Amino acid sequence: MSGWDRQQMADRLAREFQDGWIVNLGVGIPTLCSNTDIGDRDIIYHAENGVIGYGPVLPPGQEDLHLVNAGGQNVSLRPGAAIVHHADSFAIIRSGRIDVTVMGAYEVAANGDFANWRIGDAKGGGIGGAMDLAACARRVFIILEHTTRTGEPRLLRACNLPVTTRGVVTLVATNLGLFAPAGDGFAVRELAPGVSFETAQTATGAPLLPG
Amino acid sequence: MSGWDRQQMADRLAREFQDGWIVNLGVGIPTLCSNTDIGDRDIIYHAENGVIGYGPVLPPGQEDLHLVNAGGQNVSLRPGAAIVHHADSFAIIRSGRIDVTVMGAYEVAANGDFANWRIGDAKGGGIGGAMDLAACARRVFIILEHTTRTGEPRLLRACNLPVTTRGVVTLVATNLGLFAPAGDGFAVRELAPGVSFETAQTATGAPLLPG
Amino acid sequence: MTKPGKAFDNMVAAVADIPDGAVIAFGGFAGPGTPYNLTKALLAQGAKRLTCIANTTGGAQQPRMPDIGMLVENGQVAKVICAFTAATRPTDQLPFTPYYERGEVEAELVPQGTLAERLRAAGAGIPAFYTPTAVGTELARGRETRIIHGREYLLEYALPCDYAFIRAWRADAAGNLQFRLSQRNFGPLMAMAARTTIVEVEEPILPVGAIDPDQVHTSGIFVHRLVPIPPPPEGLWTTRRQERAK
Amino acid sequence: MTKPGKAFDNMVAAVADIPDGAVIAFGGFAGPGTPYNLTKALLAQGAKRLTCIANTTGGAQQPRMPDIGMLVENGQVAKVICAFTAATRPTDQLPFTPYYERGEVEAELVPQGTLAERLRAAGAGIPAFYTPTAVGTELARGRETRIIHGREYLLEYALPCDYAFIRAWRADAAGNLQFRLSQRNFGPLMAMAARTTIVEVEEPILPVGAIDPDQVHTSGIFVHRLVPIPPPPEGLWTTRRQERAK
Repeated sequence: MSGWDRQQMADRLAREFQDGWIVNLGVGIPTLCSNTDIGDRDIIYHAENGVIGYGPVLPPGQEDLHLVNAGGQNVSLRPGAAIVHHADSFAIIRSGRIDVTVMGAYEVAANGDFANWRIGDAKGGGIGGAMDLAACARRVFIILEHTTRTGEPRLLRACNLPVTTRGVVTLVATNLGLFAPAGDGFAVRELAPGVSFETAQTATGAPLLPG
Repeated sequence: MSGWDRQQMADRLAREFQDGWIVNLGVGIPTLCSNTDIGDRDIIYHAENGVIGYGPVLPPGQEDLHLVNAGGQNVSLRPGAAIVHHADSFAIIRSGRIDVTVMGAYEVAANGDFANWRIGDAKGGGIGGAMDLAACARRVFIILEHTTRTGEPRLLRACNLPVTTRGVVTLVATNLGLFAPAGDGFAVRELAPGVSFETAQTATGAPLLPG
Repeated sequence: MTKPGKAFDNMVAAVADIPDGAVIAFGGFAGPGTPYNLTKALLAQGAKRLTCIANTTGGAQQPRMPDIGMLVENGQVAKVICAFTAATRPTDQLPFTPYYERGEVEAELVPQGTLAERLRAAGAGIPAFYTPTAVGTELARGRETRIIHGREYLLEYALPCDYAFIRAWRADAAGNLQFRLSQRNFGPLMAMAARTTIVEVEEPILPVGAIDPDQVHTSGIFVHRLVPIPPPPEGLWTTRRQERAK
Repeated sequence: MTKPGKAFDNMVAAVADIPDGAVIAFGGFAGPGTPYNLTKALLAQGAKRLTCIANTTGGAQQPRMPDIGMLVENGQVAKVICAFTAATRPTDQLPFTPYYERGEVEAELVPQGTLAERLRAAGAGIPAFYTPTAVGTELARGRETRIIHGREYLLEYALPCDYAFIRAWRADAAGNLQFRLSQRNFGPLMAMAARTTIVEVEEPILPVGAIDPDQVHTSGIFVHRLVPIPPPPEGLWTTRRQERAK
């Protein structure tokens, strides 16, 4: 199947970041956004662990072992970076200063709900900073593979798994394209090269609306 | 009248500070405690404005104009000093880490109440950090002149002015001596040189109990 | 950078857009950290019906420096929120006090630690919290308290503001700040609590990245406008005491 | 000084008195700031029925480093309070998870920002606060919420602990700490929240006063025991990744 690879999904979402935004990148595919060339836009990447103003992941041998992003990757710092502790980092988050948080998810619903902290039959979960970010950031973007390994859709009418936060997702990048939750379905903002509307609709658990 | 002068009152209270204590000194006579020679005791002086580990007031010309204690005096720093902002400074206070707070007051009562933020007929007041300190420090010591300028007692059965905090004062230094609130009266811990029990009793608005 | 940065040429420009009715926090504690120059510019700018948040309204000592008391005298203030609305010595009087007693200005008296924590809460997305301070006093009369683990606490609300006026030692062009010694006091908290933070800076503005990331006291995320303080006599220098010496 | 200082010779001595039932916070986020050496000493020391507070129970990646998961495997843990009690990828499994699923260990799952703020509150004498995080989710079910200015918030309580195990870059003998880069994470907060803070330090302990007071990240007021980390192989160095390279 054609479509976008992981870095291309990240690149496509990163194109949406506006000049001057403060952007939080979650574990997994979202962290790839900081590798994207953002041209002359001023973007500040913020990580939950108090790193303000980081840049691309560094190659082996060039890492500073005291410095990781939210995904545990050894990143670089951009000029003007600052370090704060976890409470100050989440002060930035809860006070609404994050322009967009980009996260992975298990499921996204057409009403903007998403689920990324607990799989159905597990006793525990992995929340991390996702609930703080999703409840307080100005925008929530999600990056995820369009379907599960067994081909089940992840873009749904309603989440089956316990939600992380309700009604907050405004943009979703998958390997098949860029979609916006629109209440009863997902508006198709863009399809990845080689992906037809019908292919995307078949892989989606909610109506797709021509964008 | 004989008795202690302001520095002697401060010196006498400073003798009570135990090795290892963290001590907060309020505006006025209490700030004189940091001028007292404390020998080989490790005492950390903490000021509300986030100065941890200050020392004596510096003479004119030697001040650092960026550094003041709670009374606005230009003090010195001792080795091992640290600076924090106001919220962290009051975190130290509210979390019970101040071993003793030494304050001035208008009135102290035999039951441990004290008043130092509003005079009777004023519309406003000056609370500063006194309520935070008095509610949260492990001990509250008071330094004040034994009587008002017109000779009225300041050590009373009950406060006439609005209280700052109830039932917290355990030791009071005045120009006449050292006294401990004891419920119905004040226990005399020590009288200043040349001060008789009768003189002190006459100047006090509650029974004095021989120490 | 070709983009507009955070640096402003002068105090007048930095406060020009402040509207009537704005809520402004003023940093400083007994001199260090006090934004004398921004306050002076606001006196000239003339915005009215302001709510002013600070440790004190100022003016207990001479010579006067630009302070909230002067804004009151200038008819610019509707309300103050402070830890001191009267002097601590009965023999002193704050310039603010007679205006308050005549009912021309409102005042909310807040314990200093509660004031700091309410500002921090506003900057941390915490709408309310409980504190042991002021329980059982006149300030708690009629207010909501709660017993937690056997002790009584008072409910306090966050204190957000439209603007913070603060003073820092050094800044880089990205707005990262360093304070020197007790200059720090309320500065970082007011920067967190404000929608727009305006900083008068003692040293020339440094290039982006000149401050070690581990030694930034306030991140540029919280800082919007930087104004270098001109040398005396145009700019007002470190403290009242130094001014007095002139 | 002739008095006993805060410096301890070795990790074993620094954790020797930890009793059964202690509540211990463990610093660290994805490597930096993780007190591997103190945790290793606690594994040998053997205290039981511990409550362990941390971002995660650890062990999602190989090679294993000393972590809370190992304390669980060693039968030392009654309860964990963490932002991760399961791995984020369904295909991974934390060593902790089967113990939890069999009911041998309790767990309290807390959003990461709430965890940080609850620790900070404990260290700041704030017994409880409101937060927007987790409102409307399974974690808020049956819990107290409150509408403030039209938005719903969840009541959260302070999280005090008996001990904090943290890791710092530098310390002076008075206990003033500096962290390097993202090593800071939970360290300052856990030091505030704990009655006894134990720090493994990467650089040799500095003389009192060697750290600029403006550049202290955690005041010695919050720090009780300092232990220099010995060089490898006895001491464990900076991160899992460096360890892997050996």
